[in-house]
Amino acid sequence: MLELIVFSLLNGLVYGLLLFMLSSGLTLIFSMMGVLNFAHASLYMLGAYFAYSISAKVGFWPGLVIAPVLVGVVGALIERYGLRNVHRYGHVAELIFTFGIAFLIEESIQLIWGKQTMDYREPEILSVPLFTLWGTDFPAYKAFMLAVSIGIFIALLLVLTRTRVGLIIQAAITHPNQVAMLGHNVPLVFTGVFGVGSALAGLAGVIAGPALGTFPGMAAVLGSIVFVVIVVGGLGSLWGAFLASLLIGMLQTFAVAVDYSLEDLFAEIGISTSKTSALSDLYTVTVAQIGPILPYLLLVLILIFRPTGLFGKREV
Amino acid sequence: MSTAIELIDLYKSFGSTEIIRGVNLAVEQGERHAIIGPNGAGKSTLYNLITAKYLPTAGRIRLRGEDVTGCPPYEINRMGLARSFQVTNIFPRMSVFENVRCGMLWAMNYRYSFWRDVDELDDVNARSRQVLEDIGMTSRADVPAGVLSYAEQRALEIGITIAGGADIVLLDEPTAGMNRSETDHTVELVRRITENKTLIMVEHDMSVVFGLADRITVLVYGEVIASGPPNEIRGNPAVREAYLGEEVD
Amino acid sequence: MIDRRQFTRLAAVLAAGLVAFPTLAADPVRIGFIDPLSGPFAAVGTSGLRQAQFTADEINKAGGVLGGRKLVVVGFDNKISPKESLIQLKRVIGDGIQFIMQGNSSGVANALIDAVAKHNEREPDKRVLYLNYSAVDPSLTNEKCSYWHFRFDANADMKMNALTDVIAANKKMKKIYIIGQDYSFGKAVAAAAVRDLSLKRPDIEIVGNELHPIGKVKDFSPYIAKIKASGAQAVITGNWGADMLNLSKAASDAGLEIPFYTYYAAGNGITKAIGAGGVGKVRLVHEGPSNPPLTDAWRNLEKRYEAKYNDKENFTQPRISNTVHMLANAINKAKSTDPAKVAAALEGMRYTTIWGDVVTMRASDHQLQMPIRISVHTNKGIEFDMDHSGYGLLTESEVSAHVASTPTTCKMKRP
Amino acid sequence: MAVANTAAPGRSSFLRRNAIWWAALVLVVLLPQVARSGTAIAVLNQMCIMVIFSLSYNMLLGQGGMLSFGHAVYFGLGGYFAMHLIQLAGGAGFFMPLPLTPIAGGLAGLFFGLLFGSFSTNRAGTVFAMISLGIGEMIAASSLIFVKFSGGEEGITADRTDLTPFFGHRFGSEVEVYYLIAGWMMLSAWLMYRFSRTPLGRMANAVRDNPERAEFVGYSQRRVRLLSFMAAGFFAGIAGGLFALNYEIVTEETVNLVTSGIVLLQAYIGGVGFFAGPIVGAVVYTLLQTLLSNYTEIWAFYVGLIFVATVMYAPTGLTGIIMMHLPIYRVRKLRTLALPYLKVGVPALCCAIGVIGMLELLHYLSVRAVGQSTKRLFWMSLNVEQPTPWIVFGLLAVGGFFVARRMAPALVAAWEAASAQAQGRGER
Repeated sequence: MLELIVFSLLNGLVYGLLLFMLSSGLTLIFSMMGVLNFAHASLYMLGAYFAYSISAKVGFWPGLVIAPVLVGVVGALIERYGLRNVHRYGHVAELIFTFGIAFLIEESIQLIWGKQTMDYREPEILSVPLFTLWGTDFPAYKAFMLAVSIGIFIALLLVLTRTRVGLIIQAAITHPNQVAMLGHNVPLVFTGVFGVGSALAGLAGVIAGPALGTFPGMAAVLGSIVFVVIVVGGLGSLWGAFLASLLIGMLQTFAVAVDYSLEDLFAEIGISTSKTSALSDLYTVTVAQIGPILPYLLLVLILIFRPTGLFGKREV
Repeated sequence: MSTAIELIDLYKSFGSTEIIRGVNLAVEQGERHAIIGPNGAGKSTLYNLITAKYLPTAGRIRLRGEDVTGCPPYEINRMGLARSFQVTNIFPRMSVFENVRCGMLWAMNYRYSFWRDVDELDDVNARSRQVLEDIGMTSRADVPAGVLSYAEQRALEIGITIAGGADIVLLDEPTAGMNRSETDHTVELVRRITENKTLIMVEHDMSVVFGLADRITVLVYGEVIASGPPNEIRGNPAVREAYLGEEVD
Repeated sequence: MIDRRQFTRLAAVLAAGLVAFPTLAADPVRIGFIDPLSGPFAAVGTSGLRQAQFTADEINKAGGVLGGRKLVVVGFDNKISPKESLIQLKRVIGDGIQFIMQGNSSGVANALIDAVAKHNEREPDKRVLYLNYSAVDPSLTNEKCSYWHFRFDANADMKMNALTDVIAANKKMKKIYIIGQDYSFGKAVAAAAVRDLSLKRPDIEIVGNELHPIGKVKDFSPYIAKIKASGAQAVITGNWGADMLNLSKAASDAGLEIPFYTYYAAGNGITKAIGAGGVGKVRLVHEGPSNPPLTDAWRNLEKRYEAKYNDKENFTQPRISNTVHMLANAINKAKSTDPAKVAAALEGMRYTTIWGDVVTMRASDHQLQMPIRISVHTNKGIEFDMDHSGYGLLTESEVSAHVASTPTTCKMKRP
Repeated sequence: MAVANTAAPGRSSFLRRNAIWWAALVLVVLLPQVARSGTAIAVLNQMCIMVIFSLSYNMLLGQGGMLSFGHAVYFGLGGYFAMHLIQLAGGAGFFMPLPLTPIAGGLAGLFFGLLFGSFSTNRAGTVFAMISLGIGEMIAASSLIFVKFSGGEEGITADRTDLTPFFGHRFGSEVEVYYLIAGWMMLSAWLMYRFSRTPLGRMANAVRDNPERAEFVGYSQRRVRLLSFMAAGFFAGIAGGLFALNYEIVTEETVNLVTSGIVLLQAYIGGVGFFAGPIVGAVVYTLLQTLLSNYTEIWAFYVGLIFVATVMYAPTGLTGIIMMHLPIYRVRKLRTLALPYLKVGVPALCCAIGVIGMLELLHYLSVRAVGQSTKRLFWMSLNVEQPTPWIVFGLLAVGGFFVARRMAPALVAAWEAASAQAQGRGER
């Protein structure tokens, strides 16, 4: 039992921190520009594909650096030449635009790389077990993912609290309408934030590609979850995004381990249930089975009972 | 005469800043009442409190004797109170005619009807044409409201406000940003359409105020410093002081 | 709305577009290959399509069917979805194609068998024949059986019977974990495993019986942790495609080195992912021999196929060869491409496979009666490796067609 | 027909409006006589279902200002319920003609519209979009888990011919089903058009334009949105019911995000500002999907390009572009635009051919089998390993782009001149 808990914790942490790498960029972009970037997860996918192509030519490590930069450039271009033009039609049009971009990126990837899963692998040096606990190995690559995510988290924290740009961004988050009055080049800041957010997503893709697979549907797998994270955490709150990422990561990992259903609960307290009823699915499905619904259920509940999210100050 | 609107000990703060500080005010039915005051006196806030856009921090609001504090705007409206906006607030993608028509659908009892064709609602359409006539926009009926000139949009704004036939009308700076002739035109319009109705308006232009109002309330720093007929206000020293020697004429 | 003129113009464009549909061209005999060509199972689907096309080409080189007509296999992407499969089926029928081939996902097969039966009844002059090369849900040749459906692979019960024989022979085996995809096939495998084990070895405890969403789980580590925690000594799984690939990846990452009894743990990258960790541990039940190749004909075919795809591909599904060959034979025997006549010709047909097995299409349920083999993942004694990895499958035991056969409950409605 | 949103009241006469509906009806009746192949009928069926679905979507986006990423929920749940009804009636044999079954779908859509709308329509805009996405994902995931209701991965199926015959029809053939679907399409489209002309429909526009103002004329914005949302759910459910009886299968994909995305795509490409926009969008999308996909594997990429171009350069959609020319057409000045259009159109076409050529070659590089190097494109065999096709397509693309850009100002000028005339005439 203990080993199950420890390994579920570790797996949840890896997954949760990966989510944070995505959601941090998304929440920064949303709080500053009011743009809910539907294409964020697509940029994550793009990162994995770029890294795959680069790693096939020059190896994993250069890809780790080059691919996020490329994705950042793509993101900045999208902001500069796309989003900015659509801005005058309002936030809904922006959202529709980013939806279109997401669609287009997915199709472009299939056009260029085909529809199959790419054989993008971790480097040899990391494809060994790091340590063995109760007979189960913990792969070095997962530890590497953890290290990169934590590194990014710390770097982000330092940039936001210790640098001038960080202070501008913080000001922009709390008072989105007043940054312009501070006399900064707002469009440039926007493009920069969008680019950096995209690069973070790209980096997440680079390190997730070998672990979660590099295939055209990889954006769809995480896309909606990332939205859940930023809403549950509270829009505009990086800490909220961080904690919500971990929460969702743990939730999904631990759910798999729990084989209990409502029926078992009823049995504990002495209520017997009928297997034949049309509604019997409701109480016979196990927690492990409903794992995929949990984040969305959480989202809906949060929106009903606490519209500001767990840590947000602004109502969504 | 009975009271149309009564404000009792009204307070409103935004954060720690108190904007309205204990306002008591009663407006009689059929009265044309103007609220004036220097910039930052809280006129707009008070206006928005009466029309339920903001919720008061403390105090009560009564509409014809009935407590309406905390009611949503649409309920206030259904009780016969209509308001205009300082910043033009129309339905830009709909035609002028549609704008006016939307202003009266509820009042004419069509509510959420989803089976009647609006083009076949003869009473509504006749009345819409009448309102357009009243605000002098018959020729612009089919134009999308978003492309109207500023003055036209202001007029339309008033048209929407009065379309429902509410007998308490609140106007927020109806002549803001207009030149002399446009202002005169608007004053005439307001006078005409508020015949036999209660009017409460917030206005900067003193000529408009003194030309229209039966009673004037002067608001300074969130408090009422004077309230009375134009003559009385004109002579009130406290008012003169508040306006820092500005000529009140 | 748009005005009248625009309506007429629109109508003209519409009509022109619709009339311009390609109508039936009689010359080649076309086979609509409805399988996932995109998404998580694209690798399996496209490799199946290549093998079918390759086989058709071989037949064409030898003179085609009906004295010179060519066989053409046309791919239709169903994205592994039953709904999309039916849409593609409509396209296939609309294009005048008379034969469809499908294999991946019994969920799709359940939809197709039903839709084909309905269609053939409603439009008897446009009938189609459904050749199932790999969807092994037993119900397809039992309670859901159809005259218009032929299965060219051993069903899940037949395969599980063979697998559990091997498991039962290991007296030390006490705890088994079953994991599968959450749809009809995964459920059928689990049910068969539970049933067979309780008959053959009631002392074996099933410590886990788990279904996971099909094609959606990318990281199986949580499941592996659970298997590990359950103390299982072996795993039975029917997973295939990406789900098998990711499961074996996670297992090898976590160092889970217990035996896996599988249906499809080879090829399309899976063999490579299992690698050294699975040597002598991963076993799989299948129809054809991988190593040793048994006949020179089979050896040559493998070599030609691998050469064509630069050693990146293996002929992983020999049953596809049987399917296309038996169809060709049936067309020749019926002297027609009329699905009703071809179906009649297929019933009871005997065929000797390229690797020398003699198989029979049982008329009562249209289930091919065939020998089954259990092979082990290894790097010793391998003539043909898979995924260019040095590892491959070595046949360990063989169950004859007669022994592998299971009775059927099929009560077939015949036209 | 007049533009739904800015239509002049009482101007277009009752008779003329109906004339268009009659014309549409005749067209719908005659189409299967013109296009007889099985594929054509299948395409028409799909098209009609999508028309209803897109129109219902536009009740949200175009008319109510609610951007939904989860409209397929009501489509799919409608499908499930209708399918259960068909199963039930087929099994139990009670009186239930097939043409009535979509109503079950509609009611299901209505009910779930009420259920989910009750908390998701409090706000419009981005918030609404996000909640709709969450609900969409939740229902899609649930439909794989609650197998008793949804059949899981395999979905649920039924035989539509098991039901009570409807005036002797069992709906075995595709053409019979076409007339059933087309009939529902005409009815639904007409009802939705009517809806847009009712007080509630008008107020939905008003709330979209200015929710605050709507509150101050007596309407609760939440209530208006909720009612529109339910109506949209109802018609989406009808479309779902028709889907169920057409394909005789309903699966998770009918409720999932992809379907929700497609309907957004269709409505937007067609033009959300017009009642007819989603109709045009559904027709164009279905044609692209079914015809274009015969010629190219990357058809969805082209759809994506068209969509993004629409968002960026023509937010009024295809219908908007057509409507832009209507006033000019009325003053018979369309001819003055022909030459400028030609001057821009020909180089633009060259550019498009160049771009398409390069994309197709690029795609071919990734999917070709070993040893293959010739791609059939534009009735030519091209060798991707030779530089020539790449250079030619590249030149076409770049050259066409620059020539088109040089010619564009002349077109804009001509267009402005013509529309100025049209306006002058309009004001007189």
